[in-house]
Amino acid sequence: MDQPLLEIDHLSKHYAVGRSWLGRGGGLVRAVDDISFVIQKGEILGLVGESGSGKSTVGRMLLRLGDQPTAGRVDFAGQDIAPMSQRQLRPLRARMQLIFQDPYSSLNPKMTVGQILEAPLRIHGRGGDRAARQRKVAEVLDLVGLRPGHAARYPHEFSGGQRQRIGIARAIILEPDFLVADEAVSALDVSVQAQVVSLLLEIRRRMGVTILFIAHDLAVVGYISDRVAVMYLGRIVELAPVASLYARPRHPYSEALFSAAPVPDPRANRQRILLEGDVPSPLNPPSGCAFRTRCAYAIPGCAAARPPLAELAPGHFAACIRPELELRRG
Amino acid sequence: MMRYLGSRLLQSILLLWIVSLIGFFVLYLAPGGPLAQFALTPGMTQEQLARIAHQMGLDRPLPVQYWEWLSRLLIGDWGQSYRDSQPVLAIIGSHLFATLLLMGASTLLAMIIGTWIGVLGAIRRYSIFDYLATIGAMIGLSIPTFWFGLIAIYLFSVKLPWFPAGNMYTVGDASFLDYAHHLVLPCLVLTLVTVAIWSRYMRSAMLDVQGQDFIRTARAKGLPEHVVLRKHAMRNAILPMITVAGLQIPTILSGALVAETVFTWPGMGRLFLDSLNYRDYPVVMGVLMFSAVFVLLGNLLADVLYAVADPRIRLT
Amino acid sequence: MSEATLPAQPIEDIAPAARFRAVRRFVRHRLAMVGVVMILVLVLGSFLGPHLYPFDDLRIDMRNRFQVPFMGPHWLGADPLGRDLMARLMTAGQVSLAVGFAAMILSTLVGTAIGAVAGFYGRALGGALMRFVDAMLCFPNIFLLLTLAAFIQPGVWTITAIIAFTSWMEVARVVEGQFKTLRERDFAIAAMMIGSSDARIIFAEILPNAVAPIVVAATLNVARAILLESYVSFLGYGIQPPLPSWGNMLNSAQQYLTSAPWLAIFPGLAITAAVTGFNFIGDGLRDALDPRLDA
Amino acid sequence: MSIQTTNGLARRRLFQLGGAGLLAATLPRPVLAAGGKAMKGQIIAGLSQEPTFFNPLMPHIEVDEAVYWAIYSPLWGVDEKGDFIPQLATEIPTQENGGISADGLTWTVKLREGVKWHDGQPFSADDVKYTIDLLNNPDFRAAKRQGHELVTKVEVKSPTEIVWTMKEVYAPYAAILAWTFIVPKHVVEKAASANDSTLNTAPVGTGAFKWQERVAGDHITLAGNPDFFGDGPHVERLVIKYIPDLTVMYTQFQTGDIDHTGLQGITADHYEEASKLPDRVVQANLVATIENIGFNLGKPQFQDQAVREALYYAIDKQSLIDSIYYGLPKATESYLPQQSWAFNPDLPKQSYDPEKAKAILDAAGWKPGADGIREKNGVKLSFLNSTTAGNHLREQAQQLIQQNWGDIGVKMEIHNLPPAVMWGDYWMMSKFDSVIVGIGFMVGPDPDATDYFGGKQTPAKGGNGQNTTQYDNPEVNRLLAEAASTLDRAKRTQAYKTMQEHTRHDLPFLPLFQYTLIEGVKKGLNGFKASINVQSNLWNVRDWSWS
Amino acid sequence: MTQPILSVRGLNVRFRGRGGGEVHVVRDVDFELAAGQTLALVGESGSGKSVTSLALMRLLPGEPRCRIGGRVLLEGRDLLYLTEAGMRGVRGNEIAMIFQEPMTSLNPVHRVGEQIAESVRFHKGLGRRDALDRAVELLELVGIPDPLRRAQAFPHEMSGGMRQRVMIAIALACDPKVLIADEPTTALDVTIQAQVLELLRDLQARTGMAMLFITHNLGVVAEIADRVMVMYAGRIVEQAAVDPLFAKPLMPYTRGLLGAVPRLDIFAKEKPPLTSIPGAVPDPAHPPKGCAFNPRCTHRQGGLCDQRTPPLEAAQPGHDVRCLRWREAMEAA
Repeated sequence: MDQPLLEIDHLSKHYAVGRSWLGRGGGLVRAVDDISFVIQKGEILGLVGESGSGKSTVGRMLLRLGDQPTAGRVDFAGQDIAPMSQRQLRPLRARMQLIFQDPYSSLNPKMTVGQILEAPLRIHGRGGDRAARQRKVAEVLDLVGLRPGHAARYPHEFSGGQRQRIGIARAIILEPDFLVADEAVSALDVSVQAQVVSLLLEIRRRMGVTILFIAHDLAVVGYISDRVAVMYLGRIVELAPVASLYARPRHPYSEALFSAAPVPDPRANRQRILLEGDVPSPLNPPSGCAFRTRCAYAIPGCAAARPPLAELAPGHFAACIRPELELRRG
Repeated sequence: MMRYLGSRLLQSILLLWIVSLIGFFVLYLAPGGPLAQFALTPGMTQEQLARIAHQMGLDRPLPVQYWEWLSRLLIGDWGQSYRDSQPVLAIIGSHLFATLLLMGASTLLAMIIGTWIGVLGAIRRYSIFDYLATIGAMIGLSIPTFWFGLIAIYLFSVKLPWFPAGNMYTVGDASFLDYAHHLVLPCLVLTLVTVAIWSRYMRSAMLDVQGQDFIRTARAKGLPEHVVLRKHAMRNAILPMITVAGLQIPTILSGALVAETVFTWPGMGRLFLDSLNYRDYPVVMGVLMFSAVFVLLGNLLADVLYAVADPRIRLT
Repeated sequence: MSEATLPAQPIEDIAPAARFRAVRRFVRHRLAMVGVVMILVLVLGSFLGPHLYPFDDLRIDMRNRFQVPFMGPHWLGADPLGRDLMARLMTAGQVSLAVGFAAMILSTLVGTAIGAVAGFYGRALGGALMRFVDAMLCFPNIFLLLTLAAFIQPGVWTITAIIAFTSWMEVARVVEGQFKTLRERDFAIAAMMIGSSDARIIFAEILPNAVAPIVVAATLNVARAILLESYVSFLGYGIQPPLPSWGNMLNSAQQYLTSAPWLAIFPGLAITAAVTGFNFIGDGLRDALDPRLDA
Repeated sequence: MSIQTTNGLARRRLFQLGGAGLLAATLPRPVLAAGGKAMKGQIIAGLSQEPTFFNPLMPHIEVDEAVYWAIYSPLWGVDEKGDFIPQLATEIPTQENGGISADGLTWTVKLREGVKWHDGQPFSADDVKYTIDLLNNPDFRAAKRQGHELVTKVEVKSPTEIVWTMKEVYAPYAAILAWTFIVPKHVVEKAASANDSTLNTAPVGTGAFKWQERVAGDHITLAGNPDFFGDGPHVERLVIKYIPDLTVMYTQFQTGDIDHTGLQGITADHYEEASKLPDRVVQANLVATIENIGFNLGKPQFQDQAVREALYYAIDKQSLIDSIYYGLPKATESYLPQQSWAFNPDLPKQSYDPEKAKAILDAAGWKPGADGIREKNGVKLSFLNSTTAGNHLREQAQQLIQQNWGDIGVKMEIHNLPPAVMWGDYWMMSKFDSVIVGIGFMVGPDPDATDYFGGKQTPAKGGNGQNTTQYDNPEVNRLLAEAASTLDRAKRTQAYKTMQEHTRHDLPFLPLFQYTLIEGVKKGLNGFKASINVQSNLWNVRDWSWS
Repeated sequence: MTQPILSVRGLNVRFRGRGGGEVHVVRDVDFELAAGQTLALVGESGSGKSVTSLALMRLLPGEPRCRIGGRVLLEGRDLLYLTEAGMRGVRGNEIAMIFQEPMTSLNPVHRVGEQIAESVRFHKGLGRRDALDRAVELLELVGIPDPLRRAQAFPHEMSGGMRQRVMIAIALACDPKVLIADEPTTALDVTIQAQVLELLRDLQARTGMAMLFITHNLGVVAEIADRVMVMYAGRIVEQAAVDPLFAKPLMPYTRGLLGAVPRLDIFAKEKPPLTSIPGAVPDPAHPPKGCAFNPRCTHRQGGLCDQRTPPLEAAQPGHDVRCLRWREAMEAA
């Protein structure tokens, strides 16, 4: 278990915005700004943050969807995939997969479920002949809780939860090492959400796959993950095992996040830390600690330099220059 | 804003360059040539024709001719007509007013009528009016304009001599009423198409806006329906129409050409057709380039106006 | 409102296939059906009519020149050479409809190919292609069409090619737009994630999803091609006599507008009917294939 | 247009844009000009093409000549009967009056005194010399040099006398000069290149009308020249209005918007109706253009005279003229208009006789093949026929002829071309099979047609001319040379008549008919005279007047 | 309970489907709402909760596309019988509404001050100047810093949270008696959601308005509601004060929902399994026979639940439930 599958090293992704076609003007959005972490084989790493925190960008960079990262390395099973071209990546595609947020747009409406699931097998020459491939499809459908007969149907004939299962089936049919679930349950109704979360856990149990689970819902992330990373404005501000983080967050932003999350219990303790204002623009982030402008504990020192991610307890990292703070959860 | 304009202008220049390449090579690679018009002059000889060709520079290699033409264009010299040896820009200039008058009048008319039809159609969606307006617009888009023009001439000029069948004014009169009188038929023909397009766009823009959340908000405020329509729906529906207007310029120009040929209107379309007949390359090229400039500037203007009218847009 | 307008949340064994839904919507579209009937009548009339109709479109019969419609042997009257107008309308219909169809196919193929490449690859290649499209769109299309028609040997094939050359851009734009959005859609990303080749993504994944707007654009292109052919022929640059087309029938009728107006009226009506028919069908298809109505 | 008539005028005045000046200009009132000429009213002439180029020596199109006749003057003109009338010259030089030397090589021309250019500069023999020299200047883009090339030495004896010598006797030269307008030296010289002088766009002449303005695409306004040396002009203003559509032109003639329909005039189908219009005078006048079917004799199908003859017999010429052209043009057998002094009226008349045509072909060995098309020695009687696309009546004629010929087993396919393609190499380098065209074969008012029939005049064979049918008959060549090199009208007439017999027999082209131009003028407008000797019937607009 | 301000009786909403058939999306909804009270309406997508709120405001399309039945009594007046003009006097004045998408719910081309003032001008007859002053006051009230300047801003110049505050300002412009909040925080990030909930609570305390709060988030319900209605397939399936509902849910669906939400206080070591509800929400066009929830229900009893439509019964005072087997559930609890 303690063997890294992915090592992310000083990874950054910057976008130019509002620039004219001559390449002048505009600004630079630091969607992801110099992050480093490791994902262990077989673990589920949760990644939480509010919109604009860069969590989805991280997920896509680890899969190398889109362009090369601006800087940094992504070592996937010993290979740096950051600088590779899409063509070079093609063989590796069998080993890493993505589960999408929107169960409606992630399945090609013009293809049957069978065709959708067979495609990866055909492309990578797996699964033998047609009959064997269809057996494999049936098998996977069964694994995700659908009937083999569903292979002949089109995606629009399924409900959102069922489609998400099909998406998961496509992701796992090649038995990949690494899955990114990008807000995979956010669009689902609560009752269905639990089904999918359970399914993912089940798959991990059976296949030993490594998962990066991206979500904005702390509760769901906490439920599914082994470790959780909290992102704010393109940076990881805290990274810790679930138990440790949920018992005692060490970064004021995590504390605020926990306190803001509504708890479905009317008798719960409701002392909350209300953050003021909005997340600053990633075009022009504050100096030093990006969170200092909204932080209740900010001191002048926070503006000076960007705090590094420091190990404050075993395996518990936080990027805050005030490790002495006694922060509460919820 | 200035940077946006600058960048758009640069882009337009690039486009114009491609336009000039397409136009030039289409013209000059095609068979036939400007000499043919002189070939039938009594007493014309081959030798003489060759000499004329040489003096007009037609015997030089095509890229040389293109370069020559382009480099003059860059300093504002659009060349000279083969036909009347006047500067091309001056010729276009002298035909521009007629075309602008026709286009302007019909566009204005079409916008007023089309907006009205479109808005009404959207408000009373699926009503008889909407249905008739839809069918009417489809037929309007389908009628060959030149034929419609011919029929209009037959009916309103020949059978019932209400309107003149051609020209822009009576020589020696040229009063406002005289212009207006001549304008009626060509304007009618050109407006037919434009109204159809405009009302269809307006209707769908209005329908789009009516499904927007902020309309529901306006209703939830308890505002009277006419305020919701005018202040909230129409204001937002008309915005994209500015762009539509910009994009319609080539269509309207094409329509103007048709109307001008049918009604012998002394505008750019007529000039273009005559120049084509005479193989007056510089003028044909000039009109093509000019209309491209017109189209590009129109689009640019539409975009700028749109940005001015829509607070969401910042030109950068 | 989302709940109010889209109450359906399909569950197993209930939702009918979207394809059939689109077909049903199309069949229920009254205008589209009117269009289909109009086109059927025109196509059958043009291609079968001559076999059933007693007059030949080319036979000159000076005794019956300028015969007024419904007043003699020729149903719709006769032209200055005494040729039967109805027979000529039918032959002309073959030409005009064939040119319209052929130009549509050509322009749709070219437009789709260019639009697909530009939309899928974007950046330098796509940008360059789209600048070319933009440049072509700077010309009012009749200007460009006439320029070409005036210089090129007129004939059925050349006119078809010229019309196609001046009307593929809109298809290209539509397809480029589609590809640009569809390329970013999750299913296309998923296709890339499973290691599909570009060709597979373009043809197997994206193109089938872009078919609806292409079909709509293509239908409207037939209408436009027929209009353009008629206009070019009307100006004398198009299909040349003795081969009749609706446009060149109008061309020769123009001169007799006052003395024999029927020579201009009938071909004009034929063009209007054909174009209206295709526009109706296009409109119906647009409504029927609207993805917002599937869900 | 009904509201534009009399009672509308008062109403319109209220809305007058141009103010008093324009209004005043509109009202017809006699003006007694400085020169003592009584000029009254204006003439609006409609043309279906637009005159755009006003340097008469440079390449231009036919319609431009309408303006030249009003603005410029030649040394002498030619009237409707073909007689020369002195203009800038005081008399026509002939051998009889000593203007031309006995050997026919030296010409002496006396010029009118006191003639002024429109800009007030005096006209003199220098202008004439300048004009002839300019035509021969290799850097000048002259429209044509035919005849002028033979002039070797031009001498100005005095401001009113000029003398030149010719390399050889060339009879048509007087006629050519009747179409050669003299240009002002002082204006053209000012330009850096004679090709770019202001004459091109703002002409200065000695004619009866002065340049006033051109509204491109719409009309040209010319003002009466009070200092004109001749009689006239009788109107204050001549407006030449461009109306590209013949139907519209006719409508405007009907409603009185235009006083004269020029150039392509009124279409044949309107002739009857137009002749009945009140207060309008409509004339159908023959013009010099001969409609004919030309064969490319370089093609194997047409080398056999029997074929050409049979094709001629197979044409139903009279129904073609009667039905398509409303019986207005005149059937002809010659290339010359019947008004020409060299016209031969005694040529055998063609008759429509398809049986005879078949018999001729049978006799000559052209037998119908499997597909019904006649052939001989592997050559099929199947060919293309071309003309400029867009001429409706001719297209109808073409289709009628196609059917006529089809009836005798000859397949003709129609292959029409845009003018710019047709008159390019296709025509000049004899690339066609057959054509149907209307050609004015005369050189100006002279019946010389060497250009079209001279054996050395075929461009495809390196010749310099328009003999694109590649006709080469030694006897015809001899007659043409003979007729051009004598100034004796009687000898010339004889030679040309014989020559017409040859072309009628050889049939390098099938003469169909001589064109008619239907022109209308408003009643009360006097002076209109149709003439085959000029290219525009505005040639004598100086004499036109309102009664 | 005090006299209710809003009282809904037997509300039914039917849409005419494309095929001509009717879709019954809201069925026999009854509830009452008192001043100062917050009633939460909970349900998953497609349960009919938004349609219910729009029906109260009569913002649904008119007949024949949509038919509304029942009574909606605002202080005794039946809103469904008001003329359109009369209803306009109620909307935005006595009942106000805020929506889920603060991005699209504001008109992009008008300044926010103007959009707030518009309502005041229409309902209170204020002049332009006064209305704008009132708008600034309202912006201040909803906690927007620098309200004078912000009144001049366009919606796109504001963040999502700010926009939702503007929406709230618009809603409060005329001091409504009832505020309907339709998923007002769903589109917002959690930290912003907390701010907005805080604001709503605060405003309610100050004005004493009644609030109908529509959401699918049980956490939010727990935070803000006094009473809760759970909606499933167009029907109210359970209704109770917030504490008993969370403590002792009687309807299997409610139980399922509560069990399906992971809780923050779950530690990694001993994660209890999430109780998920199998299947999906039914299509309102084809509701299952009997209890709408029966195909997904773990407690269903064949031959009973798929035959009879259960009535809404009072299990305890103030706690209604729509289940044929609620007694067994009571005993189990």
